[in-house]
Amino acid sequence: MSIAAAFEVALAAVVLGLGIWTIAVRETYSATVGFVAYGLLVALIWVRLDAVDVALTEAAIGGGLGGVLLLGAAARLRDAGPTAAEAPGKVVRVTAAILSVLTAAALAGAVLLLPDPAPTLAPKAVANASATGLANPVTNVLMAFRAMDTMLEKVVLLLAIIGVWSLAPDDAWGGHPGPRHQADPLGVLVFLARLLPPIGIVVGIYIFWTGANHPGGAFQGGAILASMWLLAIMAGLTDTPPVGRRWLRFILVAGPGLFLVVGLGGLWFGAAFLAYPPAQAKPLILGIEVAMILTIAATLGLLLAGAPERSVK
Amino acid sequence: MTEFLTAAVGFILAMLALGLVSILRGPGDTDRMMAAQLIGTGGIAALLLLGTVTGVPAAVDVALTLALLATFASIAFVKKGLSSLEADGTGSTEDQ
Amino acid sequence: MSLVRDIITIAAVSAGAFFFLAGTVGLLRFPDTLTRLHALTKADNLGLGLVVLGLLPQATSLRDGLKLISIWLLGLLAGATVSQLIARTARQGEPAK
Amino acid sequence: MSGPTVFGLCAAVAVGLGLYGLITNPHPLRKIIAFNLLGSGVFLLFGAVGRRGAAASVGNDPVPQALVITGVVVAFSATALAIALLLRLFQKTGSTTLSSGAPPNASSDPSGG
Repeated sequence: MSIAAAFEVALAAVVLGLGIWTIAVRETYSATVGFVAYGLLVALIWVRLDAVDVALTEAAIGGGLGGVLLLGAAARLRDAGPTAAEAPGKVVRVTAAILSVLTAAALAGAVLLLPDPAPTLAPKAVANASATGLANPVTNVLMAFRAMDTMLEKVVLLLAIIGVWSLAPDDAWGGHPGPRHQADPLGVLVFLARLLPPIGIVVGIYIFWTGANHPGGAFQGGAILASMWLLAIMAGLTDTPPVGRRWLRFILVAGPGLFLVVGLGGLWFGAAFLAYPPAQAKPLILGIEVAMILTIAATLGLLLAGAPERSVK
Repeated sequence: MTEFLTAAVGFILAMLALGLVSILRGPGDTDRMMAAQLIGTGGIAALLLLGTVTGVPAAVDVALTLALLATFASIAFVKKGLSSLEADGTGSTEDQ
Repeated sequence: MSLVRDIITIAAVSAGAFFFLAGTVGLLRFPDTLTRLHALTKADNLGLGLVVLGLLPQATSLRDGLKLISIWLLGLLAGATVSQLIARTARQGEPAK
Repeated sequence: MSGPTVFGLCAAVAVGLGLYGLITNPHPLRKIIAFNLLGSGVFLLFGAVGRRGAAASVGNDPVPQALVITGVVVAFSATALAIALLLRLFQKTGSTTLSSGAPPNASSDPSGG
């Protein structure tokens, strides 16, 4: 076994070890911490698989923001007590184990029996890159060749935030999500929350901008911006905005709205829904992405903040 | 050179795994709060070396993202840990 | 020239790996949270800095080099502040002396 | 054994682990975590398949990559909604149990089995 192969096996073993910890450990808080570590480390596998765009997304959304979301819920549900009454019996456990092993074995068999040579769409994606003027094939697929998926994904984000907000109690309807955080204004946390966001905003915009030609893009940049916003909120430097605000709702629909308008424009003037005119393809895509990074940052931040809890005073 | 760097990243990964075992075992939640911090140093070092080994220059951007998000996760660990401590009746000087 | 660069890389990355080893031994062997925190944030950050130093000669452009250095600075900032916050939480968790 | 195969097998095990946790763990939050683990395994399978499709100086087939990025964002949205529902349930009833038969706060009574 070569040294590279040994390393790959070791990396897979570490990640799987964290996965086992996440499932097997008794305490929910420990499981959540394990899952955050898992999500951040999976980014290493994605880099090894040469899928840097996905590595960025997994590190930002899968590990960072997703983990913090689960962590917040774990901290709040701490005093919920054990739910031993619902624990399944031995028969269910054994059946579940058999089912899981069979599923994993079937997938493993499929991985081992994949056709050779592997089918690929990479040459086509590269050959048609001139249609948009962007050099990153993943951005091309996301924003041009499969733009419909990306637009609907934005709609899913929007539906999720509507769903979360609709869970607000009557007296907090349209109010501020989450608790109001307070911290010592001269403390370490506030110091970090003042120092880090400017750096984070620059990095977020850089990741977004470089996405045209190198790995990166609006999701990854938006996730970084959202985490910086939440950092300022956690340090008590700012409050979550009341969800009834008009400007907030405008930002939330700006991304998918502009995407839809451009798509309908393609139907009206061009060949099909979401067909960009070749001369304006790059400016149009950039325009949509600028609107999208704002929408994504606001939506991800508000999804983490949760349902409104405090009414507007 | 590639062999050396692969061995180095394997070694750092092993150290990271041992550190994670030690941290996740606890005994307390304050130990577990260090997990994101550990990945913010060891994981990033492994990622940077891996990017050089695999020939993926953009791995530096992933490391930059990971550095920011690991810091954010660390802060969230501390804040959520604090809120659960407050629920136990012990307040915090940082939050007063 | 490339030989000199490779020697710098090998020396610095080896030194970095040694400090990661030291940090992990500290995590495994130290008795309480505060000392383990010390091992984690000091030794590992020095290890990261040495790895960054070792990779600088291999960087393909000035921009990549600057990004590498800024990653280390971010790591230092995070280590310095987060260790303070965790230590404070640890002090509240233990009984008063 | 090449890299994509190793990580493909790793992904298969992650799916199995997630499925087991999803079925057997009684705590709803743990079910959500297990579901995310399962999803992450599925994404890794896409990554392994895409890596085998590396061609034309692209290291990983961009179409599965784009699908995975969309999938990660959708999984995050679903997780956020599930957690909001769970927190509201806890706020309303004081327990996280989903079975309507069990009375709230009767957690120490292992009557179900």
